[in-house]
Amino acid sequence: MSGPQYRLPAHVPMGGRIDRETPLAFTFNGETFTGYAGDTLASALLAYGAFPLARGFKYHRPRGIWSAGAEEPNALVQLETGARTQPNLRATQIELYGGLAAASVNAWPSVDFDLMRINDWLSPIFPAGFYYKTFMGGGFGAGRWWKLFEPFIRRAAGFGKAPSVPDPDRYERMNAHCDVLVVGGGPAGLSAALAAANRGSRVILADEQAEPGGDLLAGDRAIDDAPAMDWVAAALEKLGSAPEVTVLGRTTVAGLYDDNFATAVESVGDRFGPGAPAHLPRLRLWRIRARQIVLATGAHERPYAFPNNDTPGVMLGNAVRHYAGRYAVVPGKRALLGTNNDSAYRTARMLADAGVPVTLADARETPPAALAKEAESAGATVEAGFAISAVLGDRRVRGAKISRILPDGETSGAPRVVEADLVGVSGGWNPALHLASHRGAKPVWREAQACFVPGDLSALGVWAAGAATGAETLADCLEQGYAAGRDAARAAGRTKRTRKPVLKADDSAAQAPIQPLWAVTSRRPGGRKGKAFVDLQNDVTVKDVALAARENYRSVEHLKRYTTLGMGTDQGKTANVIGLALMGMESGRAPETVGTTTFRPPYTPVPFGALAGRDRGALFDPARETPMFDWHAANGAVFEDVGQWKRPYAYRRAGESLEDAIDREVRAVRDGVGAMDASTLGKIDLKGPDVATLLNRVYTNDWSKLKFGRARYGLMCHEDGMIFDDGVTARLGDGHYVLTTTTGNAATVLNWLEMWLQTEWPELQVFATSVTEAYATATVAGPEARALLSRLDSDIDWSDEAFPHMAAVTGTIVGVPARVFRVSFSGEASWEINVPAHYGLSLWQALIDGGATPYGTEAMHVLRAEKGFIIVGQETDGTVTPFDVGMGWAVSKRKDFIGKRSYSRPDTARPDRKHLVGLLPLDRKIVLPEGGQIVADSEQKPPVTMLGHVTSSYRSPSLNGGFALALLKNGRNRMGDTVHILKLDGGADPARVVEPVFYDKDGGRLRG
Amino acid sequence: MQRYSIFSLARNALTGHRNWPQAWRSPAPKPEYDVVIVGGGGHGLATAYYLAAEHGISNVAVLEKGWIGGGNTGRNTTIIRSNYLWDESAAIYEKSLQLYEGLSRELNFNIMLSQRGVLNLAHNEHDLKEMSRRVRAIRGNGVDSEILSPAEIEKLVPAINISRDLRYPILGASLQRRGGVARHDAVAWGFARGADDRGVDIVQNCEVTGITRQGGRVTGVETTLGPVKAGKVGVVVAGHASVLAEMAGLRLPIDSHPLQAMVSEPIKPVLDCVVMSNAVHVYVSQSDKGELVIGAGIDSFNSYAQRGSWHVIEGQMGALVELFPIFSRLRLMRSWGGIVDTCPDASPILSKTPVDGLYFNCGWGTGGFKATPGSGWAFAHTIARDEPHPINAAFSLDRFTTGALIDEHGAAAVAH
Amino acid sequence: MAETLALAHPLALPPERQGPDSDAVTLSAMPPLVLLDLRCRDKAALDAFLKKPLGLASPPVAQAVSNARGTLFRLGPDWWQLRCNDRKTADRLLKAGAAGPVGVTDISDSCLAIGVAGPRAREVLAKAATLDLHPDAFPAGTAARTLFGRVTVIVSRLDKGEPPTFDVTISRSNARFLWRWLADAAREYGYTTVPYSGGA
Amino acid sequence: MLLIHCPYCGPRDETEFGYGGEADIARPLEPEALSDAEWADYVFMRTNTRGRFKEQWVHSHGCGRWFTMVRNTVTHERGETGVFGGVEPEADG
Repeated sequence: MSGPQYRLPAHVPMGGRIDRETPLAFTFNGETFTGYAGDTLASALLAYGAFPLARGFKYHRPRGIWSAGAEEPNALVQLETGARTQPNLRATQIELYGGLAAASVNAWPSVDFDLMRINDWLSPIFPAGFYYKTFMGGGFGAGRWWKLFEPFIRRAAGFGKAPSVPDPDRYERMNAHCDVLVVGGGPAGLSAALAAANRGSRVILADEQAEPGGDLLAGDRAIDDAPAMDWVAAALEKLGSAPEVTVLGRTTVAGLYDDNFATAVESVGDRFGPGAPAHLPRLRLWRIRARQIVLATGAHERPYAFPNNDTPGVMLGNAVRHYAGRYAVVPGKRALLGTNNDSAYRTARMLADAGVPVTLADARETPPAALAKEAESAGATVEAGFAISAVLGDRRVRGAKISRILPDGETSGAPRVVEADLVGVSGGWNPALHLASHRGAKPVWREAQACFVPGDLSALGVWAAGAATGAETLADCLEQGYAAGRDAARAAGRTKRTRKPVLKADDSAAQAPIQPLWAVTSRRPGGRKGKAFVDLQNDVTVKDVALAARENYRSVEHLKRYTTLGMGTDQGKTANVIGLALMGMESGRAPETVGTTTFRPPYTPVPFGALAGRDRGALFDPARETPMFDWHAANGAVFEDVGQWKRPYAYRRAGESLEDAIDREVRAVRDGVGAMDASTLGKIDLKGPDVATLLNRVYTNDWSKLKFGRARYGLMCHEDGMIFDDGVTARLGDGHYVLTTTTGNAATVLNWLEMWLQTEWPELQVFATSVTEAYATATVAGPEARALLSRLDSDIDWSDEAFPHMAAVTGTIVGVPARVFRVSFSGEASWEINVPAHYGLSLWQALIDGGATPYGTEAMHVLRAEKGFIIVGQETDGTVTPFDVGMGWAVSKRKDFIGKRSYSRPDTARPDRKHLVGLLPLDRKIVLPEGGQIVADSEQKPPVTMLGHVTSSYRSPSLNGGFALALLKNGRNRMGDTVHILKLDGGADPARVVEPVFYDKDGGRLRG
Repeated sequence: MQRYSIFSLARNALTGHRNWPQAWRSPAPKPEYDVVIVGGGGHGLATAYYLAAEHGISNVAVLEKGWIGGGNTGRNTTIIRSNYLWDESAAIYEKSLQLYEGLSRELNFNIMLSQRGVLNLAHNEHDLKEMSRRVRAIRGNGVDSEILSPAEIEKLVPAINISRDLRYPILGASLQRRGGVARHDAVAWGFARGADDRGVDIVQNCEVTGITRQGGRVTGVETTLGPVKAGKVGVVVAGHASVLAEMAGLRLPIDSHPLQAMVSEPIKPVLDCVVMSNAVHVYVSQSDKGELVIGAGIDSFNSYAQRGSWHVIEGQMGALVELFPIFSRLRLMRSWGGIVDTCPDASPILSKTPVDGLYFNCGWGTGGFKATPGSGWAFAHTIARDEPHPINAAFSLDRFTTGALIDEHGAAAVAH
Repeated sequence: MAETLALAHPLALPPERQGPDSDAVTLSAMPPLVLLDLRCRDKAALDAFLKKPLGLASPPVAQAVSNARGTLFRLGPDWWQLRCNDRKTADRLLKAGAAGPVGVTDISDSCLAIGVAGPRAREVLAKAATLDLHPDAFPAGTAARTLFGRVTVIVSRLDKGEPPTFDVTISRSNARFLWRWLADAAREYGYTTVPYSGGA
Repeated sequence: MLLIHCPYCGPRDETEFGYGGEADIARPLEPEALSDAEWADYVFMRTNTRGRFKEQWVHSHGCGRWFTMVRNTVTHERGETGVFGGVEPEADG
């Protein structure tokens, strides 16, 4: 690459936003280039000429830089390598930093020589949607061809590459509130922010560029007879000194949501590249709740289409102006501009001033005389009634043709060749109404300007100003911005009156209306050669739109989906309106009747990392720790996740397998004494005179007669009659109960009780307070439990007489108050000791020191299964009633309760529902698979008749072999039958159906 | 109908593709049809197609208030699978998957079925137990499903974080290899073209505003294009089922919720199967275009607005990046919302109603796309014969009275 | 065996100083709380109940009032929490509560409090809080139960100091998570942590 | 993301609230007197209104109270809120 020959020399008074004192070296596709601070990657590359730096998505034709901003369809690059690599970035939005390394995407072997270009030559058989019409099957059977071709299509698709290692960067999230959020820091946005700030509003101004100014950054505008950028600087200074104003630079408002919630992405460390200071986040996601929003988002210039309009060197006209004015780059020696509206005259003037010969083809027969004269006196040639009809060259513009243009887009007469290596095209302006669309504004077609403008949203507190509403003059932008800022502040309750500043803009008096022009390409048979692109990123041509119309994909959504128009990473910012208009022409409709597409968030793509924020790794979700957690962690606990809780699954000793550990823990409880951390069980203190009434309504059994100091087990159901929780409730005093829930349902049950108490039974005097976290709970179980407890310094009498099974006692243990419940989930004599949570760790240590073996959840599961006790969520799945699990004894017939009525429905009353049973494998050495499906006939071929499934299955050291619980259709009437449990790899294990209580059937041990 | 093939493409290339016929006509509605299908989504178009193709009933109109395929058909994440727990579900979803497997050929329209496998992750002991039960039940029903170890998962999906240090580590997964994705628009268009070819009138921009009845029997519909008489009316309008039910004086056990989905920018292939996680709440696949297609759960509240809330997106993207740390620097390109009709038991309603000649097909919740052909096939049968086919008999409206629910919630907090 | 069980505080962790300006944010673990949960349908009854033992009247919802005996947080129309400065007041109220129209429950060990101070304290909390923490919207005396990202907290500003000092109450099982979360959020500014080091 | 006006706490982010679906579905006083269809109507059937819809929410991460709110399910525009059990917000609350 020869030097930056397209950078204007320093003496040309342009390029005000670059710092020529700070050169920055960078690489592109491995070659070294030099730009300046203030450059974008695009401007720095264009200084070397408009060479191909990308390839088209489908045809792999060479592509250059097309725009100077967020609307860029072509210049996607892979930025950096390794862990910080980033695919698909727009070169037009990358701020240059020293050492930057970027590369082309989607070209193989290189962007200069891309083998996939073959698609371009084969393109006659690849019209839009060709893939719907082939690979259907044919001789190879259903879908075989597609199976063959799909991998090729996948490899060919996609642009850049994902990193192959995790992201080392940090992403922050910040919540913010304001009276007025102003989106866009151009003349309208700055004006709006000033107006709102003057009224004392809390203002956030978000601007996506490296510096605010918007269109004024081009440097060719004046306000009050001084450079407009002076006004920008003064405005920023004023805003900077207002205490309640936050100016967020390099911040793109990505989406608007209900109640004026806005999301915005701020580039913090990102713009420094990999060398960013370590403490800075790469990006910060702002979550802004604004009372009022001013949209000063500007407008995107659109082109019109013509053959080979994708050749590098063809650009949007206003982009040419910005590269010259802002960065002192004109990527050509001779320029052709095509336009149908006034705005290109500024570009012409800029190029002429830079000493670049320029021809301006204005499709209008009579351009505004003053503008034309001005341009011509600066040295430009104006060709009225002409439009660009072709571009010559392949990898680079080598010339162009212009033709006399008729109102329907057809040309007349022979084209004229224009010598040019830079082509700028101006087809009109599309107000950036994306954010208004997010809030539900229907775009309104404005015929006079041939564009969609946002519908009114002021009732929702959203105001639009400036070019975003179609304003064409700087004076209008300033005026509208101020009015919107003032109205928004007033609507936000800032009623202080202020004086409106009087500003003089440099707008020319001469203005002529746009003459709509969408494509210069004959629709007549045998028409113009060469592809004329509508959507440059997805390679959708004018012909593709015609094909969609012909095949009746005429709704705008069908058009988009069939041709992929507007579905690229630019989301059709320059393409959508042209596509719509062309579809209208094809189907004889005005653009507004074809429809508009709803723009969806985000406005520009947002990195996933910024959305995830710091909710990663250890901070992804809280890991809730019980008071005894540190002991478990230090003593070999293998944890399992139960909801957010970390619970010890088992405690593994050195040299022990997990299974051995579980066996040892089970034996310890059966033969000695074990201790389990049960702190995660939900505990709800219920107080008030009506607690028993509440319990009667929410539990299936009767609570009227529960005495002081006694506890009872209950099943809780939904109105459909299905079990959703169970637990023990103890009565501690007059109108004072404590209810326990399963670990997973602690919050759900409390909410359930509150919902009924508040919304349905407000007459009940019951206060429910969660005390789950107030107490640490240790279960002490086993034949030696009493002995251990009796050795503790306590005022509690542990004897069976004083403290029988299902009793509840309060007292003191080693100097701290305790609530102790004698309940058993293991089948052994067992006490649940609750002490204030801060003392749980110390209590636990005392129990261990006293000889208890710690046991985890899995040993607990084995112990309870031997007793046939259910676990909600394991023996039940939302389809199981108390009768199904053989707990009809816990269902009162004398009272109503939630769910009761459902038991008399025909299906729920069936006697042959699935019942909880026990299973003993005939071969006691095996453990039946949990989840195993039960069949009567093990020889049946699928689909087989499944009778139920194994809900719990373990090896029991107490029973010397495998045993299981199961839900089995009509199970209670199958006792003694042999059934078969299917194995995953074929075959089945036979098992005998037995009662679901395997151990200590009369319960003597737990009462002992 | 002009058949589509590589040869017809080549032939049309010679004439610059100027001679392709319309894929379907846009007729004005006739005054009367044998059957009117309300709703031109995939399910409605499939119903019309199978009415004509399987039951010889072609005097049928599909009335669509917007553009065909514009509701949930065009908004879903295109996942296809049949790995359901209960026998009734397995039967209808497996029927659907089998129809999908021959659909491109049957419709002469490439719906781009890509059976790249659907992986459901397990993150805790409870997940593992549920997975074991589910896989065994699925296999019992003759549907393919297998259990993968973490090492096997990593081999299949190298981009996934299999580390035990994850907050919710991946402990295992079930895989249905025949599951995958298809091109959602193509399913609607293929059925539309096929139905149109068999004489079905597809009427777009025609909103049904009333259901006319006489003596307990349906007689037709009122529309924005005037009244249309019909012997039978089948309603297949996804999120709007309750609105149509009200027109016929019915109440449904349905709530409509927003469901959001999103895509990344297109990147080179990095994920070769569909990955779903209920526990951390996200699912993702990569489309043929290279976009990562991402979804999660519904928004909590009832809504007919096709938009959801932001925090749902943050939640699922957090989950995605947790599972796939290398995706962190990829970018969200577009997000959108649909309206899903959820049933209390997370199973659909495909049923006759108390009104003679009026049929409802709704309640597919977040997972209707995968059922499209099967649903249309069974619904066509139900309408044509005025009785359900055995594969949809259990999905009747009266199950909510008898209690014979088909509760697929158990292990599917996220059902797709 | 010891005479009484020993107290363990989850935030007895190693102290840290990090980042560009370690004075920008200070996180402090407060000593164990004496905390009562108070429920009552009738504010007047609650005021009458508290008048003698506490000498405080209920503030509006989402505010707190303090005196030498404690701080009364109004969490909802029928819900208060009282952070007592001594055990005696709590015991007296617990005893009185057994009879009256006020449900009194001792939930002392269920929560811990973390102080967040320093010039960047508000920004750190704004990363978690969707509430507006601007002094106009969150003046001294504000005490709101709210969601901090994934955990429920009570965030309050009990004194008029500038820059504001915040007090965050968090459930015990989530305390370390929130502690680490806040420290991580403060990393870009710099922070100092003052963990619990014994005493009440 | 909705900004929901809790009758007791004022505007709070949607994430602080739990959703309770359609309001005014009263539990039958005598379930046993209902037919299966009437019981099913109470347990399962919902109006699922398109338009102005009265629903119930709970400020679960705030004051803990349930309340009703009218909301347009198409535009999400909010109407009046209501309280349960006569627990009225205080003028200064």
